[in-house]
Amino acid sequence: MDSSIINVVNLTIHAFLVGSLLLGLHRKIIARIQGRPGPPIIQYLLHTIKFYVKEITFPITAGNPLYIFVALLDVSVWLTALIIAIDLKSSLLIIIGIYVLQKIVEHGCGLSSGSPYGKIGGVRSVFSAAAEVPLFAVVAAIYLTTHSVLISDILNYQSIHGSLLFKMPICAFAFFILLVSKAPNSPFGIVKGKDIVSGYMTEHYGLLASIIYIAEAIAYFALLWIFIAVFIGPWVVSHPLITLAVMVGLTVILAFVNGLTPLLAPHHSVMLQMTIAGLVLCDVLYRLIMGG
Amino acid sequence: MKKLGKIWNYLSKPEVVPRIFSIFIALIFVFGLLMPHYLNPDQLYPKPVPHSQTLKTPLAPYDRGGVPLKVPAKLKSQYPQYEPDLGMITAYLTPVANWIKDKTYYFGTTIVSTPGGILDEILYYTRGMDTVLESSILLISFIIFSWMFFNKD
Amino acid sequence: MISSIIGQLFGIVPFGDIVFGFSEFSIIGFVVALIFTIVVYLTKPEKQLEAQKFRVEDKLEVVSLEELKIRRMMAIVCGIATAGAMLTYDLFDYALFLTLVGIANIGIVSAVKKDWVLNASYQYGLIAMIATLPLFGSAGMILAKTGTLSLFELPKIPTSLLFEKIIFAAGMAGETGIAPFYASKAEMFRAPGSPYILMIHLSSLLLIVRTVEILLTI
Amino acid sequence: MDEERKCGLYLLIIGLLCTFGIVMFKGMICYLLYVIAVPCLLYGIGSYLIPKTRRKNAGRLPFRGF
Repeated sequence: MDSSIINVVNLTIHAFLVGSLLLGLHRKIIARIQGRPGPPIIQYLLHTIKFYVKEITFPITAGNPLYIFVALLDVSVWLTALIIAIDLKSSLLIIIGIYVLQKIVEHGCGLSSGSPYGKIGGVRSVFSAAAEVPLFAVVAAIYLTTHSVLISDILNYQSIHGSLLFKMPICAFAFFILLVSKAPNSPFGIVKGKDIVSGYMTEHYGLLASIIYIAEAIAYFALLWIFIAVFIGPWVVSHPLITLAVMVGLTVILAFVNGLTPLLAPHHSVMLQMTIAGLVLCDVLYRLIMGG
Repeated sequence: MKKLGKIWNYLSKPEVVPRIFSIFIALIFVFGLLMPHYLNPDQLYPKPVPHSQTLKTPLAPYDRGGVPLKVPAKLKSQYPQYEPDLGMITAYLTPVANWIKDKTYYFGTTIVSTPGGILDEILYYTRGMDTVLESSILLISFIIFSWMFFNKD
Repeated sequence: MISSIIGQLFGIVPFGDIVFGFSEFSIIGFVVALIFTIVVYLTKPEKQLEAQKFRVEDKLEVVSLEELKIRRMMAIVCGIATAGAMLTYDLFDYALFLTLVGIANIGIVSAVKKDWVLNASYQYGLIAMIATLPLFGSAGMILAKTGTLSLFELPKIPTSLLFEKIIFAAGMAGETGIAPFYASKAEMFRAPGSPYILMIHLSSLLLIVRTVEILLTI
Repeated sequence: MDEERKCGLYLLIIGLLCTFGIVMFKGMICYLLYVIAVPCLLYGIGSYLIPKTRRKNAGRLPFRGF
């Protein structure tokens, strides 16, 4: 057995626990902003464990085996992201591919159950994918600055030249918008809005919901880690406690952003994200013309 | 802000999208007119001088010379190390194509030439995958059309 | 240079000038496309419970067998084309794969007998047709400027390809329908039959990522 | 055996085979098998922990008009 696998197992459990607690904290802060006491911070973890032992039946309208497959794929996708980003420190472009698969999961979950709410959630996921994917023009800008998209090279570059946050503030902002759109109760959260029950999750209940919750906790951890690594620098990710502190800080900021903004209408959410992506594209063009 | 919302809503109608896309493309092409363009003389797929083969060989303008399986045709390849038999089969014609070739000087540009394997890519031999893909695109669109035609009620 | 984007290159399969390469990036894309193709082949389409106009009871919408067959076939063609597009390291070949995916996408929804879906797919077809002009135009201009189409050779040639890259990206945007040209495609997704519709989404997203990789490489 | 447990059994078998593979092999393939194994085991084990459904018409969800 490869010893690196034991590291990966450690990392997975760490990511799951930290991600769950951060999501719990996120919910707590939003509750405090709204003047409620809110659930305890371990609530997300409790939910996950509770749903893990609840019964499921496959709806007769569901299209099997896609119905199960997408839920399992969600876990696979974010485990791959953890391995590629944190363990191997490989290409950022593969991370985009993985983020893209996350959109597929949302779409597949929504559509495979045959539920009208899930269907709307799935269609909205397609909408928002159209806006979130261009945000990855960030990668092009990073490539033009650091001449590499491997995370290890980006970390090296930052240890020499200082963190990228101040060199490319527009890109950092665009990536932050991605984080906002992935966090719960976000203004861009048209996919899981309460107006459509809970979007694509509506008919994945019981055990399958628990599996998706596990994946989301890992996803939250992985995305925060990537943001910290790519934009803030190697001195933060070198020590787990500092990483954790910065993650808590980011979660507080995200919770304030999400707690204080209303949910946007679908097309408006898409076009707002698209406008930000357009800003990044202008940035990329500027760098291209200045650099080449 | 209200106006912005109106514009965003207008953009989300399906029938508006092709218009916007074509305007977008047109703008880019206008921008392209201002850019410098030039031709690299060292081409991987060189073409003979226009009309240099017309009425001289029936395979004009695609004649690359060579005898099938004996003398290789004059070709360049990106990766010569992968293709020891480069240019050996480019002059191959089916018997029907051969018969037509003897009758006319315009064989190279006719539609009949396709089954004989005288499409540009097959002549080049090095780009066989493209030919497969091009014909499968045609095939797929034909399947869609025929399915819709037979199930149009 | 190239390995700083795609990771390690494990091996290649030459088909003449067109070379299929296996890198970390392309293997992941290829495997994902193939797995989804298999799952889509195995999955039965979901049934939708739709409310009726002017009536109380709901109706279970079922995809009929012959419609299912043609749509499944198109979904498989789309999956195979996507898998091929992940591997190919030739620009013109990639553009052809992109067009094949576009055609197959229209095929997947063309069998649905709902007029708003057909309208949207008609509009999408128009965009896809317009988009082939910049796509192949860009490939042709790159060939004229550099004299080669191979993605392994292009990074070695020091030529500014800014305009070609922009129109290639524009062609890709039309063919895969990203924002702000998403509207017609999103309308197509309302059609019943989830696994096949999923294939449209998957192929366009994977192709976007792959195009980003190509544009960064050359 | 109902459908949920049947799926669970298949996935459990796949998951155990992958775990076996992780122990046997070395290098990149371990990561691949790990990524496949974890969700399969999660569902496989979970499907034997959950109680049997007590619904009369399994799969006919009540709020969907049935």
